Amino acid sequence: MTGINRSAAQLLATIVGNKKVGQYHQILISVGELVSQCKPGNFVAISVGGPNSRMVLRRAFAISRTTTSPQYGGAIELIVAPFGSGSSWLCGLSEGEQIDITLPLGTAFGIPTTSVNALLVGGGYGSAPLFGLAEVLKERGCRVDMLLGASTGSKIYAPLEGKRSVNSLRIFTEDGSMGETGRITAPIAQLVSELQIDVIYSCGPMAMLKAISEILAGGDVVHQCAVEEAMACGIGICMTCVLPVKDESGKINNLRSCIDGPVMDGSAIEWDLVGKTLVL
Amino acid sequence: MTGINRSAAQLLATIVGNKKVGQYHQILISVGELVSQCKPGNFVAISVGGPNSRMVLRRAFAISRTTTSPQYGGAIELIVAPFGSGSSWLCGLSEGEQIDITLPLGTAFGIPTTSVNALLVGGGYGSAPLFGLAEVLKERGCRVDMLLGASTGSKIYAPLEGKRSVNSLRIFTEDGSMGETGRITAPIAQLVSELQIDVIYSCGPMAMLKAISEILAGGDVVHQCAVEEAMACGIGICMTCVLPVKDESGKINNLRSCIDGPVMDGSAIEWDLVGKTLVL
Amino acid sequence: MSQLDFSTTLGNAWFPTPIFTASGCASSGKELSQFFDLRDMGAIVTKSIMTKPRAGRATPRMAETPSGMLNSIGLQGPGIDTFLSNDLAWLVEQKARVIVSIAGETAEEFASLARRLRGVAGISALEVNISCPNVENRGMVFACHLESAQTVIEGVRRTIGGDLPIIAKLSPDVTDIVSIARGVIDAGADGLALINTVLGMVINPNTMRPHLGGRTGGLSGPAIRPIAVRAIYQVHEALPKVPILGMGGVSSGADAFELIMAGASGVSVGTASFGNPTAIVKIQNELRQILTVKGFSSLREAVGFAHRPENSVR
Amino acid sequence: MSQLDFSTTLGNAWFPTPIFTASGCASSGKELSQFFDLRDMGAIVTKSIMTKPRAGRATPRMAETPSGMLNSIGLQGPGIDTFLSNDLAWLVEQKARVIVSIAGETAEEFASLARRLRGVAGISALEVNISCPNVENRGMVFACHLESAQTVIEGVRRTIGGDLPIIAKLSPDVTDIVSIARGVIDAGADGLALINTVLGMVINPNTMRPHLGGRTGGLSGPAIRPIAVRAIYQVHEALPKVPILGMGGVSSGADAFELIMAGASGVSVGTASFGNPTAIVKIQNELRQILTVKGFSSLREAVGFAHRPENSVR
Ligand SMILES: Cc1cc2nc3c(=O)[nH]c(=O)nc-3n(C[C@H](O)[C@H](O)[C@H](O)COP(=O)(O)OP(=O)(O)OC[C@H]3O[C@@H](n4cnc5c(N)ncnc54)[C@H](O)[C@@H]3O)c2cc1C
Ligand SMILES: Cc1cc2nc3c(=O)[nH]c(=O)nc-3n(C[C@H](O)[C@H](O)[C@H](O)COP(=O)(O)OP(=O)(O)OC[C@H]3O[C@@H](n4cnc5c(N)ncnc54)[C@H](O)[C@@H]3O)c2cc1C
Ligand SMILES: Cc1cc2nc3c(=O)[nH]c(=O)nc-3n(C[C@H](O)[C@H](O)[C@H](O)COP(=O)(O)O)c2cc1C
Ligand SMILES: Cc1cc2nc3c(=O)[nH]c(=O)nc-3n(C[C@H](O)[C@H](O)[C@H](O)COP(=O)(O)O)c2cc1C
Ligand code: FES
Ligand code: FES
Repeated sequence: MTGINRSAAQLLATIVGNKKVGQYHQILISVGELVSQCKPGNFVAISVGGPNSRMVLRRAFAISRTTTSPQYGGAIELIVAPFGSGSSWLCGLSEGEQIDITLPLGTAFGIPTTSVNALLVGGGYGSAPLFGLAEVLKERGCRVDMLLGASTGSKIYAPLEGKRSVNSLRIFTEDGSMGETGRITAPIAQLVSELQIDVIYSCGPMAMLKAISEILAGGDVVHQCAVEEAMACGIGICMTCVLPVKDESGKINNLRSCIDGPVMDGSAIEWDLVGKTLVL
Repeated sequence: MTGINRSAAQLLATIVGNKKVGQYHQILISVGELVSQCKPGNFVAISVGGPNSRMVLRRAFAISRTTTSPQYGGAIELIVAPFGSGSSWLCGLSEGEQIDITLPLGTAFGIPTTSVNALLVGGGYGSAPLFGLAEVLKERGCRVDMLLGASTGSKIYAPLEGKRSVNSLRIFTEDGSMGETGRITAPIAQLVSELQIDVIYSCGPMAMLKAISEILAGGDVVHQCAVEEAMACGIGICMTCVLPVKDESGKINNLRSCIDGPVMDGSAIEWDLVGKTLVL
Repeated sequence: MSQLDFSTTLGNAWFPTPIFTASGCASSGKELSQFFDLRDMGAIVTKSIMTKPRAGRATPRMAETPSGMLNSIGLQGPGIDTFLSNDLAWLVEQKARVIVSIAGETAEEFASLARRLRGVAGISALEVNISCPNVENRGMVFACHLESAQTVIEGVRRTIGGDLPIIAKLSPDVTDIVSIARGVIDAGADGLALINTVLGMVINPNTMRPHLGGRTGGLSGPAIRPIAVRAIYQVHEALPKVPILGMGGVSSGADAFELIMAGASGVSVGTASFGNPTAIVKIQNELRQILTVKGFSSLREAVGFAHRPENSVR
Repeated sequence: MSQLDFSTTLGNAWFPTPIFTASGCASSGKELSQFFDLRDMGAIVTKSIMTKPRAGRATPRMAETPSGMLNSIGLQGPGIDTFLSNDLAWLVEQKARVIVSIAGETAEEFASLARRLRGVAGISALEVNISCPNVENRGMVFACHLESAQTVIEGVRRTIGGDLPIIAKLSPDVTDIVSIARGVIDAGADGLALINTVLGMVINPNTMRPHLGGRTGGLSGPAIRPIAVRAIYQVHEALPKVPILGMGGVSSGADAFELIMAGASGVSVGTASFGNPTAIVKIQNELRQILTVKGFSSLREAVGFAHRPENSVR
């Protein structure tokens, strides 16, 4: 258990970019020196709706990547789907506007110390943090293959520059409007053996993460997945975001996905118990 | 009793101007043909805070004047003090933004059919509707004198062009930072007799309206005052905005100041009963 | 959209749509008729009427609160005589459907009001607002005590006879709303109106005293919607056959749909009309749209849907 | 600013500032210590601790509502043993002041928890969260029934002896909160915590079923502030000498000031910390500022100020 977010800080940050990409908004936020603390997998919690907002809770967004530029210093990028009232408000902000953010939060993807074969699997905007991760893995000499999936093409997030850092990229859409037709989980079993995958990094809807875990069950492949449970606080004080996780002794506990996650060991999550009452 | 606002309509209107004047904002709103229905004394009710607002009630603002221009057609002008959350939000809007408004609401200042001597008394932003009224009275051949007062100079609203339509204008501030030092009510008794005033039109804080009524008590001068009670609906359906008003038979009733006002006969209002429980 | 049966019933009263005004939030209808045709909605629920004219509480009577408001009107109204000759007559002339809300200071006043309304043409139902103080019992709210609530409803039932549906309006400010609901149904109510406002207070930072003339006031608006949904759900679970007129913070079709799924057969809109005079029309259109998109063929199928077992089909 | 006496007391416990965390809204303090020094506030009120480790309710455990939220955590926690050895030990090490909140399924569990805490160093007061279900009485919430509320407090009082202040935390979901308040004071409580969350429900428009795993949940946040102010005002009016730890929707210094004028000697901040991890610091600074500007020389003078006659001077 992490316990606390050691490097987390709260700040008023300025939007320095907001661009529509397919059905998403690519939002760039200037955060100064804090970029150096942000690792792939970490997320940021943003206060939404402005001073008269009836929305009392922050919204969590994965940090897609970090950049530094002479103009605005360190910045983080988010890929936001304008879904409900909070995310739509965020997508409606213009350059120069300020937002109250807390970052970096939660666990990060574990980076292997040796060069391994990694498969990155992203569903919808879940692909966002994977490109930054891919770069880090590449630097460590890993082979990096990537699968992206979504219901339809406009929900695939795959920036051109991101493709450079992967050895292969396959895209699946359920309606066939982009890439191959079908579910992203279909090719995984075969790829794992063909490419001799050591570790899968995944990010996307819970159903996708669960399906991957089931495919890998019993095998040796490590599964690091970034989960997305509804979070009221994002910093570990409310206990709303829990998931049933098995510890080394086999005991199942409800762990907070905001602070013991979002990156968790997929094989330790008791997927069938998610949404069920746990008896200790 | 008016019963209903016969010409009222609800519309999405566009801000076509927002200028800071002293401590106020002069806000121009395009409302098309409806300008022809707006009379001095009427007000507008505005939905505030945007789609995620925790403010569920509209805010009322006196229509300061109406204009028509080839650019934006008919428009109304408001003089808004950025006081609390609703008015500050409104003052923060930019040209081109849209707001949900209902107008024209409430009673208007009664215009005499013959030429009379009128004294217009405005406290703070209460002066706003008086300049438009002055023009109308002037057209009717009335003599129009004006008194404006506020705690301090930056709270006096007195546009240059407005001064043209009055015979005299005296300004009082309590701190002496503009015009004469003192309360606006001080010179009224003397002016009434000197200028042979037939009617006083007043708009401003309730305490000022009450003081004027007391000065005029027992005399012949008609007192048309625009009251400002807290209003939840502005259209007569909630009964929050009532004032104790005596009818011709001498019976006192709680009348809705949004629909039987805001312009009321100052001599009919039972000022001492305002805020008291009325027993029928 | 043409296939959806949008009608509803409360007891033996039929309404073409399930959206109503909330008592005290539409005066007697005239003022709203400037903004839409009153016949286009379910019915006007009138402000609660008492025997004599009443001036109500001292001002200030309202305070805005986060996503809500407090009111302390104190049942200002013209009294039953003027109400019948002016307000109701006008509504009937407009061919609007009308639910008359009544309030009394004693159980006897309720019964005598019912007597005055018995046989008056143009009334679809009676809403009995028992969420008001009982002057004979230390000012305790009728709806907060089983016995006084039952006494009122029994008196009204006895007086009014069997035809006009009686809808008892309950207060959420009780330990066990289900027992009060069951009690008033046993006493003769045909349906329930849930919920009246929640007792609240705001202290004015300038005067440093309670802001409202009446000190406490009733909290309404979106802030209380989760409380309304819970109350409706609890009561519908215990009394699935009793029609419920739901209310509390409804300002969109989705909100109305939520109360309907919890168990409401009709939905009253109160505070939302203050913020938007055409809220009722908007809510009605949105609700029709939602039911259609979800594949319901009638409003009735959606009533209490949230109580069905997980795997049940529509 | 230097002249203001900002300290407060709850029973015989003294605190340098009147701002506290709210139980269940700060875990055990460690997570917030990343954002500010825990010693800078009144005290940490821990999440309600039970005898055994508890996994809590099924997810989803939260739903955002207008100006509020529903939660249904179900008292997940490590149990008293781990709490004492890990959480409390860490807090004591940090020199943070601590109010321990306890919860039980039976009156006996409350008493046995009190026994475990008796004599433990570093605890300023005990908050007894009786707003939880009594498994021995059909799951009825202790705080909703006078007798069961009293039984719990009596048991704790008897066990704990005379030193540690006992603060009974009440539920607003009752017909008459004053009678419950009076009852638990008679049973031995030194102070009251008002209010716990209001029972509510949200129905998910997609599943068309109650959204929360626990079906109903507790409503908190600014939406309920008027209810909290009313409850505190009513109880302080009836029991002016009983210290009240107020809470419910406080997110600014002005909000805290409102609860204090209503009668609270201290103010807990819950939901606001979810939206803003430094809310407590902000509220504390704003409150200090307000009291100073209003000319109070001590917090104590402001407690219950709204009850004074109109013309009374400070
Ligand atoms: C760790 C984490 C990372 C995330 N990363 C991204 C991202 O990179 N891009 C992105 O667009 N969104 C992301 N989300 C989802 C995001 O936080 C919001 O939940 C989503 O934008 C919907 O919020 P809303 O205000 O628009 O919708 P509303 O319907 O108004 O939300 C109401 C409440 O429900 C919660 N909620 C609704 N949907 C979800 C969901 N799918 N998951 C969790 N909570 C939900 C919200 O947080 C909010 O509290 C992430 C969530 C988590 C927990
Ligand atoms: C008929 C009428 C005409 C008005 N004309 C103007 C005008 O021309 N210019 C202008 O700046 N303001 C005017 N006001 C006051 C305006 O409606 C708002 O009340 C004021 O701007 C404060 O609102 P807020 O949201 O900023 O403050 P908040 O403190 O957030 O308001 C909270 C609530 O209290 C009510 N309230 C607060 N102060 C007053 C007040 N003084 N009078 C009535 N209700 C109040 C608000 O309407 C709101 O419901 C008028 C009010 C009325 C009733
Ligand atoms: C200003 C106002 C006046 C009200 N008057 C009455 C009334 O006379 N009788 C009644 O039964 N309910 C009255 N109510 C309660 C409403 O009918 C309704 O139950 C409550 O406001 C919740 O619905 P809402 O949130 O949609 O407003 C009143 C509410 C408000 C806001
Ligand atoms: C997520 C959450 C968990 C809570 N857990 C507890 C608890 O364990 N014990 C308790 O007495 N109150 C608990 N409460 C209630 C709060 O302590 C507080 O009384 C209530 O939330 C009102 O304050 P607020 O509006 O500032 O949050 C909880 C509230 C929330 C939102
Ligand atoms: S979101 Fe609050 S503990 Fe995880
Ligand atoms: S403001 Fe609603 S009746 Fe006047």
